[in-house]
Amino acid sequence: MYTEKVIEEFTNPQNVGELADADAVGEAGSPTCGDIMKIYLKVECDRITDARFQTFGCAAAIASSSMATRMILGMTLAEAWDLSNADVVDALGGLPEPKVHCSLLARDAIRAAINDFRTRRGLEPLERGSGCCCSGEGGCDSCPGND
Amino acid sequence: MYTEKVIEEFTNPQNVGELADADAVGEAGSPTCGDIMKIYLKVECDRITDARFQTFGCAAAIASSSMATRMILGMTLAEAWDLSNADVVDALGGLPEPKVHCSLLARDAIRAAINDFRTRRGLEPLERGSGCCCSGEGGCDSCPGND
Amino acid sequence: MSDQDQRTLYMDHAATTFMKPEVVAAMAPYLSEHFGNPSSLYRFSRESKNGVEEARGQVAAAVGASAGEIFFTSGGTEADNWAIKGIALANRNRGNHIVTSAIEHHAVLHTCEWLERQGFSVTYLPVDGFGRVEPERVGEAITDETILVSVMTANNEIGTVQPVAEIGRVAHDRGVLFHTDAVQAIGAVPIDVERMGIDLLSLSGHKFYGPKGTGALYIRQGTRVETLIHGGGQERGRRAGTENVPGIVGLGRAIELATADIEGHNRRIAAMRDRLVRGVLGSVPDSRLNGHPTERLPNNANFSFRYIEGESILLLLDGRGICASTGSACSSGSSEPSHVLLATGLSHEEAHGSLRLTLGDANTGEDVDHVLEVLPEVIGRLRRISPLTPARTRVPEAE
Amino acid sequence: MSDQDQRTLYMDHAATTFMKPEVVAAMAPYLSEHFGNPSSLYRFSRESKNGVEEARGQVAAAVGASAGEIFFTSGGTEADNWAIKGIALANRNRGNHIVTSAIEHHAVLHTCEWLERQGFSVTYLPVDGFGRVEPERVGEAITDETILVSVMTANNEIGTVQPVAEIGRVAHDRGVLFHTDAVQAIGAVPIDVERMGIDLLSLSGHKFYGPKGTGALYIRQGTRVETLIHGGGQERGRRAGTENVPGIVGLGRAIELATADIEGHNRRIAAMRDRLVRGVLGSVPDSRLNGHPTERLPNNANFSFRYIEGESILLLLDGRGICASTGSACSSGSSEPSHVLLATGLSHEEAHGSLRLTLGDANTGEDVDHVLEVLPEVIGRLRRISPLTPARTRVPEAE
Ligand SMILES: Cc1ncc(COP(=O)(O)O)c(C=O)c1O
Ligand SMILES: Cc1ncc(COP(=O)(O)O)c(C=O)c1O
Repeated sequence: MYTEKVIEEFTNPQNVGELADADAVGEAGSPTCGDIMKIYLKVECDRITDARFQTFGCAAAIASSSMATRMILGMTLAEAWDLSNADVVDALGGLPEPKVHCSLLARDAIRAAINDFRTRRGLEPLERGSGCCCSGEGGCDSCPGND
Repeated sequence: MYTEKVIEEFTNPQNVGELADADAVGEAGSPTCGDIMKIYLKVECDRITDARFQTFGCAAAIASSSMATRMILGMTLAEAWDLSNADVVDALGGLPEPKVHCSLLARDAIRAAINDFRTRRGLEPLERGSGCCCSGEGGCDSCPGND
Repeated sequence: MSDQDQRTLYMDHAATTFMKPEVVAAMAPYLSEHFGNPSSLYRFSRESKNGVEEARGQVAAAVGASAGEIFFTSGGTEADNWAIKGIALANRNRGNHIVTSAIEHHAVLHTCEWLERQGFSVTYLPVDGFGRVEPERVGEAITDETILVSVMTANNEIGTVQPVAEIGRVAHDRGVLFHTDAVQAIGAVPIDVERMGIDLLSLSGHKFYGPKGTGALYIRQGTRVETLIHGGGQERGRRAGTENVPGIVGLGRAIELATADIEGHNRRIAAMRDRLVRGVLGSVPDSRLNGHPTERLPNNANFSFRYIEGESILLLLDGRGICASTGSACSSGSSEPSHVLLATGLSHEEAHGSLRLTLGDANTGEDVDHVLEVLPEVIGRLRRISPLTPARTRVPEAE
Repeated sequence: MSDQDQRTLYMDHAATTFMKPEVVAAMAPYLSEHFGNPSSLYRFSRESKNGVEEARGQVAAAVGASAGEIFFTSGGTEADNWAIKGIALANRNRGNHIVTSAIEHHAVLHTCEWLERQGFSVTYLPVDGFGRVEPERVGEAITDETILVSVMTANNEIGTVQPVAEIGRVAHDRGVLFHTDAVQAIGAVPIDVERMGIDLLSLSGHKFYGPKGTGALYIRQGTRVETLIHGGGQERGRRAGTENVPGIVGLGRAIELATADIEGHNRRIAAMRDRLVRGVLGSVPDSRLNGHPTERLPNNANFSFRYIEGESILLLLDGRGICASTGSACSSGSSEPSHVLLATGLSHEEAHGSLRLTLGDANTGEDVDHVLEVLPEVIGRLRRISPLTPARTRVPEAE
């Protein structure tokens, strides 16, 4: 039922593990519904320079965790916030319909991590609908490479 | 579903036809229920000396017609009256349960013929339950061979 | 007239068909190496799942449906039961009336009778002398309470093909769902569920050179049908039970073959059948063809021979190696002969004296010749035994 | 850890089994030359009829019934549906209450839920931590309204064998009919419907090396059961539809083979299974065996591995060629894991982390060795990915 790409990503997941000196940590899901994802980010000047994850869940959950961490590497926090689960599903070449919800896990964990990053800096956590997530450290534009 | 004996008797029925100078004719059944048997008897001194039949019906009806005419040949009318359909079924080596009723046809036609014989002689037709069917012509015992 | 003639000449294809070698070949791998449960997750079971889904596509293509509208069953009977009970039970709040015909298969009739015992009311439409349901009658029978019209595509006994598209139109004009039992029609009548206004359609594998114990129900997308067999999530949650994978694969292949060239097939079969009919009616007095002269299945010849009874015809034919069928009750041990023949207006005697010969893909012109040689003999023989035969019809035994 | 290992190691025999060559051989003639409809009258169809009746005798012998009490169905699911709906609908006037267990197969549970929607009331008995139904509980649940007790002989997920004879006794003491779903038990648990007090019993061919899409229902002589599938007079008028002759023949041969030496078979399979269980529990920390330690099917091993989820175990095993199953909901796309595992008291996390390995006749000691080599690696790998794994259980990757 899974595409070859999902199976490949699941069988050889990238970015597995923890980051001891993470700038942000986010978690989503619950063991009751069968999946939990924990994500660790290194952030420099609003840009994600490293990402690791740990996931308890099915192949779709693990594959989308892996894919999502690969996708956000190098993104600004704003871009990462806007990463939709549809983007992750597309990158995986699709997921079976009853499995699509598993890919929400990654998006939720990333957003939780970004809010953790903001909270650590004394900023308000963002609402779900919100579009921007600059840390405010001198404004997004002041960071190198943000042009 | 039929025994070999039934098929054999049906495929090569004995005593088929009419007797122009029959002493008795009997009929049973109706086309509505799918079978009719007509039987023709020659009777000498209360003994059946010839028997022929015509049957409209299934293999069981035809086979039991043939078998019954074979069985009553040489019988006294009393013996023929007492021929039960179980006797015919036994002689055929059995009939499938839903077909047993077809063998009643022969018994009923034989009894109708015996009553025809009696009526022709001014005797009362016998009731179903009745056991004797002497024609009364000098008593059964007076005929040759009835000892 | 005994068992000398050892060869079996099978002319009872409406009862069941042999399986085509291509069908058996398609099934073979699923009887051995591809045995996985289609519901399983591992790659090994993908062959099974793909086999089932390919067959679903084949069935869909054969009736002009989409694959998502095809549900596999254990045969035509289950499909009929599911369609009719499923619609009735799911639409109880909308009405309790069903319109069907007097000549349906027992899978439909006995299902309807069961529903009557559950409080539904059923109209059994009469047919004309050829066994046709008149579409106007369907319209007249529909009431505000009617939730389903069920009329078969073609009759299994007399082969009469119904004006299904017209009946579908009448039903739809009145907002009523239309089911058709197409068990006998597949491979002979081109089916297009769209064009014919069919909402549910039953079919059965063993009537078109596929496996016994396989069938399918087409359910138009969006039609509410209550489940008949509850359990696991197979067939998208609508028909539970581990799939009969080899059977389904065989069904798919068989329907593909059966519908590849319906016209050519019909032409070939009907030519033989027509010669058979002409030959029989020409050589056997007091015989008639039952069913419709033209609107009939190409392989069906159903005769009535007066003065004699069907089972005995059938068994004498069997003695000569010919396999046929009859609508006489004596074959079933009840006293009522075929409800179909009676519905067309036949007397009991005529109905009892019926014989059905249904041709198939393996029959040849020689088979027809052989039947034409044997059948009049058999009829003559039985007529000589019958008390009903008039003198003019009684042919003396050949020496 | 990729697709290199091409050989398929099948350890999911509770899902379905391959067909034994003897079974395929028994079926073969009925797939080609013996294609007659068993209901037909001519000699040619006698082979079909005899095939069906021989199979009926084989099934009867296997469960201690007489042939007249065996009715063929399209599988275990249909048999379960028929038994439970059939008893309920035929005994409506006597009561409206059914007693079953919380760990039945969905074919039973969803049927019971449907009956609840029709106005019946159902008690779903709890089980103990090993998945056993206590017979006293059955007695307590029976009321004056109870018309049926339905408890499975052995569970398909955790393999727990129920005290069926005791449950039968309790039901009969209270004058209540007893149905058991023996789909998983045939060939492993010796069945005697008399001794065990069973009034109805469901079985399914594809669970004991027979064909998919075949099953049977045993109905004790004299038991009133409403028909589920209406139509022709097949199966003595109680289950309509042209018989799946090759399937039925295969079922008969398969059950004969499966029950010829249950004890020897169980000894051989259980020895492998026990080594598997010991090996897994010994090498994988925080693992447990689900189900009963001794009262279980000889081929069933059901584990829970904490901190990880079943579908991902299953797919990594699949990558190594091993076919297994899980009770995790993620395999079915719902969020509730196996109702059976939850009923035995497992937490959601443990239930999600379950793996079922079910051995079969073709498995060898080497298969067990291979699983014992691969499985701990797979578990370790997933535990390294999981955020729930405690440090003491996290094994570093082997270099
Ligand atoms: C205990 C149990 N009951 C019923 C069934 C249903 O049987 P089938 O798949 O043959 O319909 C199964 C297997 O799927 C089962 O394991
Ligand atoms: C018109 C019709 N409907 C339904 C059926 C039942 O199909 P099956 O025998 O596959 O259950 C048959 C054949 O027996 C049939 O001819």
